[in-house]
Amino acid sequence: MIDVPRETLIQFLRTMYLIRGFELKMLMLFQRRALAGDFLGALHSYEGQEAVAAGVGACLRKDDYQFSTHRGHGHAIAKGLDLNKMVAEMFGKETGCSRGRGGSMHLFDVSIGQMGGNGIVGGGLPLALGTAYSALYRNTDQVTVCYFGDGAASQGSFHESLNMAALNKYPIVYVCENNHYAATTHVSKNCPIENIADRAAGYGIPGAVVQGNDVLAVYRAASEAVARARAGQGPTLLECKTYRHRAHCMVIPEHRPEEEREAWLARDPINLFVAKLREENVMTQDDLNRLAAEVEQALVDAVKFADASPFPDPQMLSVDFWAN
Amino acid sequence: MIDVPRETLIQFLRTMYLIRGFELKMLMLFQRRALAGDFLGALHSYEGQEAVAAGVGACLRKDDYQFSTHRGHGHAIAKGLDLNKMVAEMFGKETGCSRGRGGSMHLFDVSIGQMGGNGIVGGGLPLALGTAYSALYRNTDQVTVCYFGDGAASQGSFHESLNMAALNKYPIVYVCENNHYAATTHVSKNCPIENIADRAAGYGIPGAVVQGNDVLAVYRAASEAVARARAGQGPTLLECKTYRHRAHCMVIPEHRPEEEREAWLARDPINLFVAKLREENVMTQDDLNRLAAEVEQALVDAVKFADASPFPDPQMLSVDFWAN
Amino acid sequence: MPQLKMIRAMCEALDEELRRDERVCLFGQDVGEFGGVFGTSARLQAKHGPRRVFDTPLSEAAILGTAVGAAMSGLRPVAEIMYIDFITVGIDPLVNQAAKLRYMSGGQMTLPMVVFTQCGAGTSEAAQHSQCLEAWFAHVPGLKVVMPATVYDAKGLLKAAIRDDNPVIYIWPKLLYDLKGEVPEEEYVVPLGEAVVRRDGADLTVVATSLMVHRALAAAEALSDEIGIEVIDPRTLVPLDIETILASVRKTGRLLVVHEANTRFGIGAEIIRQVVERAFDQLTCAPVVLGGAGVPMPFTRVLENACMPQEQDIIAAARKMLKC
Amino acid sequence: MPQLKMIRAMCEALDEELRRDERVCLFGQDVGEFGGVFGTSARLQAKHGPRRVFDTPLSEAAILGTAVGAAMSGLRPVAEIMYIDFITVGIDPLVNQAAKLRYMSGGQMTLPMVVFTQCGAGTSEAAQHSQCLEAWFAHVPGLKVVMPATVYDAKGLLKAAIRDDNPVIYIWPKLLYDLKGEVPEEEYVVPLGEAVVRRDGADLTVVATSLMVHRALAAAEALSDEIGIEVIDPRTLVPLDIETILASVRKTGRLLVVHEANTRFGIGAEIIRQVVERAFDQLTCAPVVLGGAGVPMPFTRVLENACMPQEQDIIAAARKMLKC
Ligand SMILES: Cc1ncc(C[n+]2csc(CCOP(=O)(O)OP(=O)(O)O)c2C)c(N)n1
Ligand SMILES: Cc1ncc(C[n+]2csc(CCOP(=O)(O)OP(=O)(O)O)c2C)c(N)n1
Ligand SMILES: [Mg+2]
Ligand SMILES: [Mg+2]
Repeated sequence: MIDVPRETLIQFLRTMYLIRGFELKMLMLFQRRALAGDFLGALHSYEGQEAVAAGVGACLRKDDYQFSTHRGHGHAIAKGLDLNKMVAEMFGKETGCSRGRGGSMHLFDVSIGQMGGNGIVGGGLPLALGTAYSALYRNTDQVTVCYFGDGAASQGSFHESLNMAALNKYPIVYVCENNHYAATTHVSKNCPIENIADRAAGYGIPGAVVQGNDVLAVYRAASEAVARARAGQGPTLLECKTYRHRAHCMVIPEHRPEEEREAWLARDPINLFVAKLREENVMTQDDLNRLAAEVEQALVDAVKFADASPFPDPQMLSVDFWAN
Repeated sequence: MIDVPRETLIQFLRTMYLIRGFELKMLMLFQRRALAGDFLGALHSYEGQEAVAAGVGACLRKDDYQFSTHRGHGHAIAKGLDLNKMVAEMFGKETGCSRGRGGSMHLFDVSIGQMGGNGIVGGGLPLALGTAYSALYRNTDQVTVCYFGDGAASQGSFHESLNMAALNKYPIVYVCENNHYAATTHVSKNCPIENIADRAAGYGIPGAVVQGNDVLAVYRAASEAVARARAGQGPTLLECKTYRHRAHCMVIPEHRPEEEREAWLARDPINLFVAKLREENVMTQDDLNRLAAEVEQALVDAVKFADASPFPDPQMLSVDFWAN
Repeated sequence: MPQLKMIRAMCEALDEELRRDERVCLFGQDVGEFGGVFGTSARLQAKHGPRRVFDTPLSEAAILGTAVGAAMSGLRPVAEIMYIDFITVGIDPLVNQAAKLRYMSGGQMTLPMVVFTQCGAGTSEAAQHSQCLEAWFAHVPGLKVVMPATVYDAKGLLKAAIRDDNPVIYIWPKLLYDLKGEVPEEEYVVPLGEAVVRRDGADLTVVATSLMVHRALAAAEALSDEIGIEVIDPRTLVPLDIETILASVRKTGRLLVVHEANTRFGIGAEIIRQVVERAFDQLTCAPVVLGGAGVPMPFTRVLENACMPQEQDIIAAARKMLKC
Repeated sequence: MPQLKMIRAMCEALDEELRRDERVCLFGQDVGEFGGVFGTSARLQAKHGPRRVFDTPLSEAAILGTAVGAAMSGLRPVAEIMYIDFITVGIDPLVNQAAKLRYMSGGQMTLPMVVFTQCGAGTSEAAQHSQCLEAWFAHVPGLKVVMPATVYDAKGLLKAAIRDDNPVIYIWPKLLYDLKGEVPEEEYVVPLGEAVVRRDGADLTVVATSLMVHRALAAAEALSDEIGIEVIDPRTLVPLDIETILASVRKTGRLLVVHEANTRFGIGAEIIRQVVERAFDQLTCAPVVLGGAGVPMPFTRVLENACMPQEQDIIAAARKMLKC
């Protein structure tokens, strides 16, 4: 703990608070709207996995690239996506980061390297090769982070991508968020070995299992992987063991064993980190309350902004569709 | 050597002779026909890899399934495909094993478990899951052998297939023929690690590197893998290191380093095995000559049969296209 | 007759066919334990056992490959692809293998397999979860393409698809997930290749598929005092019952085809091609296709609606056609 | 003007664009060291260095993914897919990502990338090496589709495709690999979206694509004493220059579309749809599509020929149309 600057520690917590607050607000709002027949698509909650995005995000520069997934709200927040634009996108507004065309699964902000979520599981993996190649090509030291789930590790694109990245020493950090389920399917039905990270050996690259609910552990592992990538030493595979608190998405009922859920809830990444911060006297209860209030205010403002924003004009349906 | 029955040893040699003789005849005939403008498609020679098919084929029952590749003449011969039907197929005749519809890359004979070659590199890998599942389903102890190349090991289908086979303990023997090239591309550009077999660990299944030009080594490794599969212990990945003697296919020029080719030609699988047979007095020079003559006669007969056979009737183009 | 939801009707079809034919099996992501994310396989694993109904990893190519190989070796698999959009990561076993294997093998095998999937927009799930790709599969020789629009057909066509000896892609409309309809207690099948006239009319033939059948019927109803609209649902695109369509067009002299997919290069164009080729002189005005707007499906509701043909669009198109 | 083979003309286009624009790069299987299995990138790696022209593993999804990611981050990649048939193992990055990314991101990015591939039968390579899949890509909103037929166009369209800011699939006809044609010394491009009238005629409009342009011209020549055939080559399917086609049909009153792909659900149907929609009253007889036979391409020459439209088929179709 001691070796990480206080501001960074606070940044971790702030990011985690934001993600948690965001998810809770969206869940509430979406449920309410769904009841009202104003359906806003799928909603994949990142609750429970906050430490991963917070830890990885803190290692990245603004000009680093990031490929996210269907469960990508946390990734976007950690990369610094403007909250107003983000909530507006969730609401399908013209002021959204993807102008209401993308929605929850397609949060883009190219100006901060947020290269989108993906509706295709494993769909971002091949694309990450391209930004990594491009960074080498342009002789920058930009790093590409590619998030994917335990389920996605069964996709052919996982193999093709890690293989090509290893061959070309591409500056990529592969972050597998093993939350133990792909939709309703336990990881043991997707992966016959204990650790997905062990597959790194098949490509001759480093792989590491990380305690994904411990933001400091994530931060340390990611820092090292990002440093390797930036130094031209090639890709790394990090497997962050974690758990989502909610069901797969808003419309799918919960199905996981109660004891399992409880065990993981007891290891809530925010609670764990707050306890540590208090223990080591990094923040007082007052500090914590202030931070929570600040975050809450930002979220309230963002929802207000989004609510007040207009929907796209249907006349504009095909405008700007082709470049040029 | 001692532990393998003499008939099996002779079977190895007979198969290898047949394959070699087949390839040489086809090359000659195709070159002649190509010159005559009567182009017969691609021709991927198996010359140099004979020990793999001979060794694996000898472990299989007639009712075992086999998925082959674009370079599959050797696999088909080793599985017992009728030579007449095979040559007729190469010539596009109605009497061919695929009635002239398939050609060199699509040699089928379902009655002996020869489930076809494949024009899609890695295309057979997912299909092998199905016959394996089906064998378990029908509660037979049929094994599925799936051949593929060093290049194919970069395909997503490799990963998806081995992963699913491992999860379900499917009775599959994966035979990777590492002939060190994918078309003109050296294996080092396809695979960042020394041995493709090492990827077996990523699926929790056994993997082994095999001297692919030593028919006895192949036979031993394949026997063990087939026995495991038959006993319900799941899949195995065998990587047979070998070399093709010819260029990738008839229309692509040779491009490999001369010293490399010479080193491998010095390890010709037939020469190696013949030397051993002579050394251990399994066969006399007379025996060898007789076998060679017998094989040559079979090939001559097959070419005659194929030449005398009719082409399909164009009126039949769409007949039998749909089942029912 | 009992009223069932579309998903229940399909679940019954699967259940009955599993019961009827020992060779039928069913697999895909989340279809086993959970019973399918849409509930189309609810309790089927419990009833028929995990040998016949099971979960797969997140590996579309392996799922479809398993189906192909199983069909090659005596089973009659039904493989679920959760959204038709996801078939892009595993399309090879279907279009390059299943569709071609019978022909390439000279008719040696039948491929009785069903790809069970759904399509369409209207749920704000954006561009990668809303596609209608039937045109791709209809263009590939060797595949049958089924698109039910009613609850009755959803059940009857699924049973027919499972009993067919050719590869079939069965695509149901996700927006009708909840639609209720009457389903007889006694067993029935709806044969592939028979269109149905859903409503009689003398002035205009509207051929509509899938979800659009309902919008066409609503438009016809709304216009009933003004225009006599005959609504035809082809139910299967391959085989296509062009005779029923021709008979109607010969009567009305006018043809409007409505589908959700992009108008351009869609299946409506083919229906028009066949109709003009055979009934050119009976047409009183130019036949028209009303399809999707031809942009990636936007997330936000207002644009999504603008992208899909609505009842009002059909009404407008019909009125316009009656003016000439 | 110098005479070049089609493959040389394309190689020159690639060379010139690599020289002209530092952001252009080129990769795929065997394109680097070897110069492409068809020689379309001969010596380009030596000239432009392995950073810009390089070999990839046998991983189509990773190849196309690299192109997408590179285009997302400032490069202008050209990715080779050796045969269009092979795109089935890696189609997702093109159709679900590249085609949609600009729209889904609210217009934040341009995707200047070219998929460079070839199509068609006539070389006895059977069902998995002979397909024409342009209809698939033309149906996907967001992709441009280019099909050159002449040496001049092969060069000029490739340059235009590389300079376009949208994802383009460029498909050349493999049977014309060796075709010679005149190519100006000075630089030129052939803009996307402009059809060309290859021959004037007053009686019948024949729209032909790719290889079929040549057969249509031969048929027109053979019939020149009998029927005045106007031959139009659309050159690009998206964008489609329907105006040039309409102008011709308004003059001749008759339309025959000839393409190599399966007639059913092919691109000819769409051309007919657009023509009847806009020029119904100017048509003197039913427009017709002459396309492939709609079976998987057979291996043997006699069936392969029967499967593809031949000059004689065009002549017969033209004569038949002139009778009404
Ligand atoms: C190619 C593809 N197949 C299936 C789906 C449906 N689907 C969406 S999310 C999901 C589970 C993904 O699991 P994982 O990769 O572990 O990510 P998590 O949801 O746990 O974050 C599935 C099956 C999809 N979107 N894309
Ligand atoms: C999916 C796909 N990509 C590319 C090709 C073109 N191709 C045919 S064989 C081949 C090389 C295959 O190498 P390997 O797997 O090592 O088999 P080998 O030819 O050495 O037996 C390539 C690139 C193909 N047929 N299919
Ligand atoms: Mg997961
Ligand atoms: Mg090889």
